[in-house]
Amino acid sequence: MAVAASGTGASGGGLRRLRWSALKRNAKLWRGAAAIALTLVLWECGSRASQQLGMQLPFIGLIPPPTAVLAAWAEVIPQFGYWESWYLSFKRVLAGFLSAMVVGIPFGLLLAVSRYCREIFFPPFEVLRPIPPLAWVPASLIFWPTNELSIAFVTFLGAFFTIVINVLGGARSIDIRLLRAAQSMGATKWDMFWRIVLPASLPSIFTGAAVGMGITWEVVLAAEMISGGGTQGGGGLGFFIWNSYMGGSLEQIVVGMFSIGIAGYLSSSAIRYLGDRCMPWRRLF
Amino acid sequence: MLNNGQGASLGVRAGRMPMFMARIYRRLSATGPYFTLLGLVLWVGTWWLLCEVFSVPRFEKMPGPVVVLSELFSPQPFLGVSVFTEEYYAHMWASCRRIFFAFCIATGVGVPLGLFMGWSRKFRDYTFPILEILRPIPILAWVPLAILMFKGFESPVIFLATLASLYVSTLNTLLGVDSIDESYFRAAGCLGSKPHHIFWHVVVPGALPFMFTGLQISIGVAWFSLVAAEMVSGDWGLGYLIVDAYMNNVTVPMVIGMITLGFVGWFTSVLVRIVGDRMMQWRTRALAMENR
Amino acid sequence: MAASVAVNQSTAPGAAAKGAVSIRNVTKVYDPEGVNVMAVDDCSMEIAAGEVCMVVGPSGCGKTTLLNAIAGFHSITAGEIHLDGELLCGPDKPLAEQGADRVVVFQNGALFPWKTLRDNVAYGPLVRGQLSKRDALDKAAQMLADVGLAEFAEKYPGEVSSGMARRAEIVRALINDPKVLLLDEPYRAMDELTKSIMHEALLEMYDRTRVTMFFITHDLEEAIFLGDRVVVMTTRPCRTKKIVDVNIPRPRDYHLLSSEAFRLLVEEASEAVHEEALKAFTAGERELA
Amino acid sequence: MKPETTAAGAPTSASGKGRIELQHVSKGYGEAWERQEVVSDVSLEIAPGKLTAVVGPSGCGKSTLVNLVAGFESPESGRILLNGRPVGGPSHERMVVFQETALMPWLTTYQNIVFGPRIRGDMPKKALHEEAVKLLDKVGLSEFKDKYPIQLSGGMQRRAELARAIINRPKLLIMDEPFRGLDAMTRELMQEFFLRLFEENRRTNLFVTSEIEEAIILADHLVILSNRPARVREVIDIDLPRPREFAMLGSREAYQYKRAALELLHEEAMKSFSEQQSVQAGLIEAISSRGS
Repeated sequence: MAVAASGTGASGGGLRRLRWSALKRNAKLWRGAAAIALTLVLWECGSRASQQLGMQLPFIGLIPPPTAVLAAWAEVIPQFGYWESWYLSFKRVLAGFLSAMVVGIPFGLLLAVSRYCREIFFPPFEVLRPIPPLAWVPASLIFWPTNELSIAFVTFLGAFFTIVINVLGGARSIDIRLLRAAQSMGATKWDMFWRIVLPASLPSIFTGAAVGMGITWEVVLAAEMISGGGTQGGGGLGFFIWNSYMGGSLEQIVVGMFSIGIAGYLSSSAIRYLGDRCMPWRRLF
Repeated sequence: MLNNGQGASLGVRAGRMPMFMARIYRRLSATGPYFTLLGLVLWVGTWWLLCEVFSVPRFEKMPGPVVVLSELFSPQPFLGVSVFTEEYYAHMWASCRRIFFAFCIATGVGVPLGLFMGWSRKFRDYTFPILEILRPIPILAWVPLAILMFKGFESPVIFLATLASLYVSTLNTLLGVDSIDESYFRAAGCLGSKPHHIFWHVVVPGALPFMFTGLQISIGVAWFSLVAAEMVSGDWGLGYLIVDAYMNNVTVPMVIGMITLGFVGWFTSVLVRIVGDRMMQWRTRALAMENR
Repeated sequence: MAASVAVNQSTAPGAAAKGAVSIRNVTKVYDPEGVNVMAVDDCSMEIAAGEVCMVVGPSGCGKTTLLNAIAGFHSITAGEIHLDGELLCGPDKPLAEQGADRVVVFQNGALFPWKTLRDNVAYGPLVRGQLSKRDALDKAAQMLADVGLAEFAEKYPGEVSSGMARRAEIVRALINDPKVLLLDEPYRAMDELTKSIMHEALLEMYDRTRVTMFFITHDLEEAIFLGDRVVVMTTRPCRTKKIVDVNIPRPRDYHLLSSEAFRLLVEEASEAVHEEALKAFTAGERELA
Repeated sequence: MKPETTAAGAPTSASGKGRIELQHVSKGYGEAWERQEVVSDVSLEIAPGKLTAVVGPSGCGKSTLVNLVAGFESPESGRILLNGRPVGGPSHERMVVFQETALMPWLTTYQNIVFGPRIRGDMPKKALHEEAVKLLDKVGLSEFKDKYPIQLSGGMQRRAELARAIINRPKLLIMDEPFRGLDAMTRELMQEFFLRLFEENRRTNLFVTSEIEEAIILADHLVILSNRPARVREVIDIDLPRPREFAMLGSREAYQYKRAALELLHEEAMKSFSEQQSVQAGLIEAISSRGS
C-alpha cells in the first residue's frame, strides 16, 4: 500500500532547493513537461479530429478537447454552486475520515496491545474487511435516518479498515529492543503505551491515513453519485459530475474530474505535511 | 564432524512424526482458536440480538443472521436469490467474469509498463508525470465519461475496474524494480550479461515480490470499483444485485450480496497470493527458514 | 604524491601469469550538483599477476570508488587503469567496460536470491554463451561440491547461512576464470569467529586457483592474514599512505593469528591505519555537526 | 539520594558495583518434542567492579544469557542472584546496552538519555538535567544533544546509548555486543573510549562479544562459552595491568591469552559451523518435504 506517497513528494521537495542552473539541466523535469504537453496536444487533436477531418476517432473523439474543458472551467469558477460542491465534498470527507481516525487508531492500538482483544475482535474484522465499502451504501441508506449520516457512515467504513490494519501492523512490528530498553529503565505499562507504542506506530498511522484518505474520496464520490444522484442529495463534487452527465455537458464532467483530482491531491498533501510535522525524526532522511 | 552432521539431520528426520503430533497438540491446547470462535459468535450474536430478538429501533430494518442464512440456503427463496437459484450464480458469474477481464488487462498492461518504467530512466521520465496527474482522479469520477466513451453495459464496467487496478499494478511493479539492490545489476553486469539478460534475470524476478503485493491490492481495488460501477450502471452482477434489492425495498438479498462479495473478494485475493507464492519459491522458502 | 610501487612478488610456481592490474595516477571527482568531492586523488598502484593485494582504509575513504573504476561501474576523472597491459579506462575512455574478466564480490552479497546456488553459479557462463546449459550446470555443481556445498546446490541463497552464501558467491566469480577477483569488504557483516573460518576457506580457494585478488577491507588483521601486500590508504581523498609486504609463507591457517611474525606486521601497519581512522572519525563528526 | 558524581576522584562510589551470581542456570525453548536447550547449566560469578567478558561462537546462546541476566526471560532452572538476592523482571539495576542500537528514534539524544529517570521520576529535575549535561559532555555529544539518533554516526549512537544506560546508575551494566556493526576502525576507537569510561568508575560489567581482542583488552575475566547449548568452557583471568593501553595488545602476555582463547574458540566455532550446515540441511529437508 506504499504506492501512494512514492514519487511526487521527493521531487516536490527537491524542486525548491534546486538552483536555476540545475533546473535547466534537469532532464527529468523537461521530459515530464514535454510528455504532458504532448499528451495535451494529442488529446486536442484527437478530440477535434471529427471537426477537422470529418471522421470521429474511437474513444478520444468523444471526449471534449482540453481547450473546451478550460473554457468550461473558467465559466464555472465564478459560480457559487461550484465552490459549494467543493465545500460539501470536503465536509463529508473530513467527517468520515476524522471519525475513522478517532475510532480506528485506538481500536488498532488496542488490538496490538492486548492479545485477548486481538483474538476476539480480529476475526469478525477480517470477515467484514473484504466487503467493498460501496456495497454498504444501500444498507446504510436504509439504516441511517438521513442521507448525510449514511454517506458519513460508508466513508467511515472505507477509511476505518485501512487505518486499523495499518496501525495494527505498525504497532505489532515495533523493535522488541525498544520495548525491552524501556522495560529495564522501569517503564510502567502506561509509559510503554504512551512513550513507546504510540510514537513507534506513528509512521504507520500516517501511511494508513494517506491510503484511507484516498479511499474516503472514492467513497464520498460514489455515495454522492449513487444516493444524491439528482434528487435529495446536497450537492458535492460527485453530484456536480453526475449533474453534468445528466445535463449532457461533457466539458463539465471533465472539469469535475480534474477538480476532484486536485481536491484529492490537496488532502493527501495535507496529510503528508502533517506527518512531517508530527514526526520530525523522519524528516531527516 | 561427519558423524555429527549425520546425527543432527537424522534427528530431524526421526523427529518429524512427533513434531507433527506436537503441532496438533499445540493447536488444541492454545487458547487462540477458542477466542477466535468466541469473537465470531459474539459478533453474530450481537447482530442477531439487535436485529431479530429485541428489534432495536433502526436495527429492526436490517435482516438478522437467521433470516439471511435461512434465505440463503432455502431451496425456494422467498425473495429471489439463494444458493439454489440460478440467478445467484448468474450474478456471481457476471461479476467474476468482469473482474477476470479487468484484472487480466490491467496486469497485462500494467506490469510490463511498470517494468519498463523501472528499467529505463527515460521512459519513466516521460510516462510517470502523466500517471501522476491522472491518478488522483478517483475511479468513480470516470463513471459518466466511461458510459459515454464505451457503448453497452459491459465495457464501461470493465473499463473502470481495469483503470483502478492498472494504477496499482503499474506503480507497485515500478516500486518493485526500484527496490532491487543496485549490486544485483552490477553483479549481472560484471558476469557478462547483455541488457536483455539483465531484464529477464534481474529486473523481472527482482520485482516479483512487490509486484505480487501490488496485484493483491489491485484485485481488491478492482472489486471496489466494479461494485461501484455495477451499482451506477449495470444490468447484472453482485453490485447490481445489491442496488436492485435496495430499489425494490427488500433487504435480505442486499445482505446476501454483501456476504457473497466479501467471500468472492477474499477468495480471489487468496488466489493471487497462492500464485505469487508458487512463483516465488525462493522467497517462501527463505521466509519459512526465518520464521521457524 | 604518487607512490608508485613496482612489486615483483614471487607467485607460486605454475600460477597463471594473468591479472596484472596497473593503476596509474587515477583521480576521481564526484560532482553532485556542482559540489566537487574528491574521492580518489592521484592514486597509483601495481598489482602483480596472482597477487593478493589488500587495500585497507577507513570506511568511506574512496577505496570502493577505485574498485568500481576497475570493475567499470564508475568512470574516472583522470589517470588510467590497465589490465595485463590492455587499457581498461583512461583519458579518452573514462568508463571501463564491464566484463567477466574482472568479477566483483559485493559487500553484502549479491547472489540472486531468486536463483538456486547452482543456477547462480552457472549464470556467468550461460549468459555469455560460453557453455551449453547442461555443461554450465554440471560445472557449477562440480565447483560447488569442491567447496563443500554439494548438498546445498539446489537451495536458494535465503535458505543457507551467510557464510555459505558468501562461499557460493566466490565460486560464482571463479567459474568465469576471471583475470582478477575484486572483493569489496565481503566479510564485513560477519562476526569475528565466522570471519576467521571464512578466511581459511578463501585461502584454500586461492591456493587452488592463484587468481589475482584486489581485496578491500578496513580490518587490518584480515588484511595481513590474507594478503601478500597490504596497501594502507589515506582518508578521503584516497591516496596510498603505506605499503606493507607480508612475507608469510602460504598455506596459512589460524595459528598465524597468534604468531610473532603476525604481531610484528600488525604493529608495523597499525599506526598508519589508526592515524587515518582518527582523521576519518573526526572528519565524520565535523561533517555531521 | 544525592546524584552520584562521576568525578575522577571518587572511583569507589557504591552504586554500580553489584555482584552477580549465576547458579546452574539453564534455559531451553520449544515443547518437549522439539526442545532445544540454549543455555545449559551455566554457573558464573561476576565480581563487583570487574569487567567480565563472555565470548562464544555466534548463535551459541550468548544473547539468551543476556536476556536471562537482564530479566527479559526467566531461567528454567537455576538461580541468578544480584547482591545475594534473586533477580526478578527487568529493572534499572541491570541496564542493557543492546546490539546495534536501541535508542528511541523519536527522541533527541538528550531526551533519550533522561528517559529512564524521567519516567521513574526518582531524580529531581535539576539534578537530572545537570547529570545529563555532564554525561553528554563526557561522551562528547554536547553539540549533538538536540539531534535525533538517525542524525548521529554509528559511534555516536553507541556513546549515547552508553550514557542512557549509565544515568540510571545500574548495579550491573550488561553490554550485548555493543560495538557490533561498526567498522573496524570506529570500533577500535569506541573500545578505547569505553575502556577509559570503565576504568574511571569500575562499574560491574558483563560484556558479551564475539571478538577476542576486544575481550582481552577490556576484560578482567574472560569466559569462553561452548557451542550451543552454551556451557562455560573455560574462564581465563586476564592479568594485564590497569589502566590499559591499546598497545598492550601487542605484548607477549596478550598474545598468549589470545592464543589460548583462539584455540578453544576455533574448535567451538568449527563445531558450530559444521553443525549449522548439517542442521540446516536437515531443516531444509524437513521444510521442503512439509511443503510438497
